Amino acid sequence: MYDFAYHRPKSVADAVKLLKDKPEARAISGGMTLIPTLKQRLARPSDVVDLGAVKELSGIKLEGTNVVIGGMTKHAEVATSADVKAAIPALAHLAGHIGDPQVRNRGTIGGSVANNDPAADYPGAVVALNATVTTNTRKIAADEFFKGLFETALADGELITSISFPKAEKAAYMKFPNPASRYAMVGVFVAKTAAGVRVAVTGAGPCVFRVKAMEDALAKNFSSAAIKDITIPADGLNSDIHGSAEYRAHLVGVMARRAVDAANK
Amino acid sequence: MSISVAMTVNGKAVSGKVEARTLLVQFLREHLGMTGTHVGCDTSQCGACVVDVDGKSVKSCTILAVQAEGSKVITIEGLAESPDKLHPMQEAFRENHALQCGFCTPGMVMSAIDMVKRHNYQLDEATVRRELEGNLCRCTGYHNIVKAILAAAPAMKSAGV
Amino acid sequence: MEIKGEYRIAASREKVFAALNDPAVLQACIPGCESLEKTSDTEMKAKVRLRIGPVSASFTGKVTLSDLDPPNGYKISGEGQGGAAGFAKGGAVVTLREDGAETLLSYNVDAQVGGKIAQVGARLIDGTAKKLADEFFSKFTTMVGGPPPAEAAVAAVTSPGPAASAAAQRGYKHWIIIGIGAAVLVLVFLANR
Amino acid sequence: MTAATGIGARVLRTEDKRFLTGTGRYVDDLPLARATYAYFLRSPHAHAKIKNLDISAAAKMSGVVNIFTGKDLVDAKVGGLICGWVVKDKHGEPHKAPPHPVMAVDTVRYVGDTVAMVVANSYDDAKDAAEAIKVDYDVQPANIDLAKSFDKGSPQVHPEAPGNLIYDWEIGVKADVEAAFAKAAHVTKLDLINNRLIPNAMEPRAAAAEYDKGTGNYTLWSTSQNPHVLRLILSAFVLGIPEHKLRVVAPDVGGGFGSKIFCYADETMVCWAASRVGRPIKWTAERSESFQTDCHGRDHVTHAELALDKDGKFLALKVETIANMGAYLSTFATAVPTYLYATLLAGQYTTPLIYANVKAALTHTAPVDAYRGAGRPEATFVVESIVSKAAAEMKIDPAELRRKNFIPSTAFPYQTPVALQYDSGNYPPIIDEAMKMADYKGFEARRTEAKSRGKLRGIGFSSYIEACGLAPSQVVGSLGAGVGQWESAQIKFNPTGNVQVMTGAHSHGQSHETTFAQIIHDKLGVPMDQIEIVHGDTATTPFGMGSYGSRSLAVGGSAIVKATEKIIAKGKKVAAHLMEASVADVEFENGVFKVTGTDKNVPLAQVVFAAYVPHNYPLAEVEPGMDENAFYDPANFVYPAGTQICELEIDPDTGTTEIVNFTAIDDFGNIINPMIVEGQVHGGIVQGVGQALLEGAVYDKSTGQLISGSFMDYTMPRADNFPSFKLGYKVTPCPHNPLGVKGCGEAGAIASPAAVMNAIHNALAPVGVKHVEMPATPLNVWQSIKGAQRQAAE
Repeated sequence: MYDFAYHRPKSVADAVKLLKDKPEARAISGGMTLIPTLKQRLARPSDVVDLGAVKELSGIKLEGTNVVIGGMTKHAEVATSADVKAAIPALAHLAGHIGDPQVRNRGTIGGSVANNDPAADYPGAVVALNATVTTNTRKIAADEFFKGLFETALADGELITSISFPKAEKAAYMKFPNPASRYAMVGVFVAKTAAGVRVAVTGAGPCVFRVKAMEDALAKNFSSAAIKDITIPADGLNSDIHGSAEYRAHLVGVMARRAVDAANK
Repeated sequence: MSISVAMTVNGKAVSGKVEARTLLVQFLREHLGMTGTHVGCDTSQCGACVVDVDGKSVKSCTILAVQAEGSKVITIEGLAESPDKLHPMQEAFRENHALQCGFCTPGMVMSAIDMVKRHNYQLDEATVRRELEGNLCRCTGYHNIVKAILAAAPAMKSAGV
Repeated sequence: MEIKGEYRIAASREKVFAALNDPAVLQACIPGCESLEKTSDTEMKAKVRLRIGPVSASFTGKVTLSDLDPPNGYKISGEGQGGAAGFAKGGAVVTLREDGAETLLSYNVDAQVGGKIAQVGARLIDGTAKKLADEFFSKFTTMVGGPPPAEAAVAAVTSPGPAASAAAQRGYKHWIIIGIGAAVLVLVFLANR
Repeated sequence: MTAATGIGARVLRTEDKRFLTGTGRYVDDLPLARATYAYFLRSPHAHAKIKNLDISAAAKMSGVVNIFTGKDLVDAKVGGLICGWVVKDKHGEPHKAPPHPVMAVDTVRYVGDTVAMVVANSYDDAKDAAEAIKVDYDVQPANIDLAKSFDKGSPQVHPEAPGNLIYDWEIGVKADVEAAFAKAAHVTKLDLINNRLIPNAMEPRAAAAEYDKGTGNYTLWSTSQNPHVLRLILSAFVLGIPEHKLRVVAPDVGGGFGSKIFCYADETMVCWAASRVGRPIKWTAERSESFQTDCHGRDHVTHAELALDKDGKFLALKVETIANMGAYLSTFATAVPTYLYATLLAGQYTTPLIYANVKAALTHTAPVDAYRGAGRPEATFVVESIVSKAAAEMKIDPAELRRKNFIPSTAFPYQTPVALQYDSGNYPPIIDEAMKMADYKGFEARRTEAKSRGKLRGIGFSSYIEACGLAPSQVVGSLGAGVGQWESAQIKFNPTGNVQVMTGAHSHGQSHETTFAQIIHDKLGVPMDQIEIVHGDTATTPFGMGSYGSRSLAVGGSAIVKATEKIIAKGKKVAAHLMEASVADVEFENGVFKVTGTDKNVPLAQVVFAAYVPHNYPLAEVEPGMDENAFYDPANFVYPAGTQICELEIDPDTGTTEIVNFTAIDDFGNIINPMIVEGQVHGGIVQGVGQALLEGAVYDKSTGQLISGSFMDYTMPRADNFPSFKLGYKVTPCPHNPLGVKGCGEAGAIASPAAVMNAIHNALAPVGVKHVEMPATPLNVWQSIKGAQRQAAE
């Protein structure tokens, strides 16, 4: 790891100021992606701004029919939160299956969503549940947030302060893990909310995406039978030694059907 | 960048001057000479470095020493009451032959204790196997590790640890 | 990694060829390109700052143009070093064909990535290449041919109709338009600068 | 001895306490005052000429103490690394032996080949400086694809081995085998790949060294499975440091599985540089380096054919294998696909004629050498795969076909057509027990039930044999081994009656400190807590060959028994004197010398005390002291055998395989500590199942980059990949070693790949899949199913 200057601000405002003042600064929340990257010397930030002491970013609360999760909330907290389990059990389930227990004890929802790794789990939930991402400057709708591979609508120095998930009538997340890393090779989040049905796929492409054909079919009939003939073209999907694009396309169908079945249970 | 860092390790206040990039595991091993915590990989997957920070098991190779400022850290060296009185999890590992070369063992034991507590001393085989996702062992085939953790859960409960 | 692709640009062949040889155009189109200097008629040296998610690395290297056959195409090849991150190298045969007032740019890329990025980042290499291609060709097309009519630009040889519908289904039209192959070309570019 | 702690008892491990409390001492844990830290610059290219290597900028960087390159070694006349086993090809010519420089001089030949060593005040300083070293590479085409290594036009790895061929070796008489095939009622043919594996012991390799200017003594701490052999190689062949001036210490070592047998460039450099730097040097591999530079395992391409008569009796077997050596020949590389492989092709069967041809190839990849089982897993995989395939083709139950061809228990010692003479065994009761434990009879019902859930269920057998306990020195010597294969032991009683036992074997997980103590306790009656097993230090232990090839107990344990016999013989003379009896009348039992037929007795501790304080002692006949050495050279290999049955379910929608039942019945001869044996079998099974379902080293075919280069892409077995295993034992004691023991360290890994893959093929046969290569990953299985469906549709 290259050395850097370390900062531990106590407020969002201080953190944002530091990030804006130093163009080569990086924010660290859980550090589950950043620290391994730094260890491999694949990045050389001048400054690291640790959000660990920013108290206002943590916590889970209910606001009307929404679950609002602070950006620095750890995966383990989401997985075990009584409020999340009651309102959106699928979200708790998803959080409980990110990485391993030690990663869940450090990794945060804000960090994961801001990083937008193509194989991350949370983006599936954010898009399928049509969540709203709140930053220090604005609110961003899920569909506007994820822009591409590791790319989001966040501007430089903009921090996720919380994410608001509308309660789902039915929802489930099914993940097919990469056998080695256990990252999502394909993860499908299916949600039926007051606003309609959404099917979001993570892991399969460069960025989370929705499957409109499935959404339309499920809107009419929320059963796995309704989507059994809907296939996803392989073009443009990710391909590596663990899964060809064709295989990933196939798994999207399988995981979507299983997610619908799980949501109906 | 040199920074002062202070924390409690195994009940003892410790402090030192570190570079910002110093990992917690480096602080433990190189600054404090506590070499029980091991490093087995560089991609945060093997779990040989697991320690307890403020009641949560974490990978000490994926947290900066400065991030643990003010924390209470427990390592493998801090578990046994005395050389002759092992923690029930250590005892169960020994009783069930859950270690061979011993390299993954410290992290394995730390993860196992955390697992038992999180599941309120109630575990089944499938849960134990799933919860060991963050710890690799190349010797034991996990069979006896699973047995040991299942045996330790009630022992920890009755020992009140 | 070997990738072929085809791309439609709303400009004449001559104009496209000229743009492909214009360091200013290339520098503007290559994501993160900090400098691109011509060192001879067929050689350039470049510096590119690659930032993909948590990874950030600077590549320096040189690019060589060969088999120049204006306005039919050329071969571009080169290699770039990214320090601890590793290296990238490769070549692309670029062929330009007339199609009315437009130009079909086809490319056949052979790219190689090595070192740390190949060892620990294998899962991301293809995706990264696609992303960079997206950025490169979006800009290149706009600069050389003006903003493309969205659907008309779909022309990756390997992904005709279904790709478009897949893309539409996903609600992510823009990146698929670029086609797979171009990506690596840009990665080579990028790594090389 | 008490049943609770002697031979056969389930004794908890002595070594556990330190490992469980974080007080184990691995190489990286050593506190070395004034230490410097080494970092190795490695080649990022599979094949390149080094046009220029410029260290000038790096040398000026902060904290840098010294930088060494291959040229420094040439100037210092340092020798190359060696391959210690000369294999003669089918014309009697020794194998091609291209040079293996410790650090590259003008050419790099695999990604990870060592280019320069930076020594600095901190590891980070060393790494920073390494980044500033400028290497101008002229990249060359690389030969990565093993199957194409011998093709005309394939890039050449070394000029000394034209055509990339190290040897073209054979065993058996080809014409006789062909004649048998001509008469066969049925011939089963099989093409398979034995996938390349990366050992990944959890402790990465490490080395530290220090040089004492006053005495000229070097001390090298290394993660070695065999410190004496490492010292011998470094002294005699590589560095020229006199053997008595080099001490090699292998302290606690975190797993080896073969990968820590060999003499590597890094530890060689750390040792060599210690005297030049004048301060201690420490180096510990990062996992990324381990992936690239530890010797890999397996990697064969094989075609096999089995000839059977109409009843299913095996008539002949022929096997053609191309074995990957990587870019350089590692320490034992040449022996693995020949003497440790082809000689096992008889398996448990009476196959009368066997011919095997092995061609060893060079490729621009990391060196390949012994990995848990070394050659025997590859042989078992060929034999057990083709037997199951033949059973399926001939519609004979796979257990039945095996039974029909088993060597009968009355036939031992049994001479196979491939050189080995099996000393003992009784195979039918093993498979019977395994089938009972696995409920083979109930399988079809379970398959039907699984089908109703949409799952494809399969069952697979693997009846393995292995030759381990390496080895009779004269046999291996005649086959080209550069060393003897005996083992040593020294039993040193202290005056107070406790005992230190120095063994030449080395434990890196195998539990010698416990099992060897059990032997001492059993033979000499010394309480367990009065026994210390000392290993891993050339300064304190007698010359020994180390631990690999499941040899520690059969050879090292036997040496200990021999030494106990010497102690008892000497003790009897002393006891006779003390009891005023004749030596012939003294017997030794439970730690006490007695005069036969009387109640006169004297405990061993008293005899020991007398030996060190010989005031009342037969000094005229017996030397004082109680310290005996023994060296044991085995009469034959030992031949553990067993049957494993794997039952699994495949989800055809995703290609995912779940092992639902795994049974292993083994014959390891007598068992010293069943708890430890079980642990060895568990670990072995998991490594073998890992090979079958999860693990595979993947090099990019064009660039030679190792793309499965981290735990992100190399699938390590994890706890949730397995069920609990069912184990059992049948015992036929080894007739030629004093403990009657065989070896148990590798058996699990040797047998299990075939058991798993036979189950996979059994499960997939109903959907038309003919062949799946290892590892049977979800992608691989799904593609196989899809391919079969496409073929059926055509």
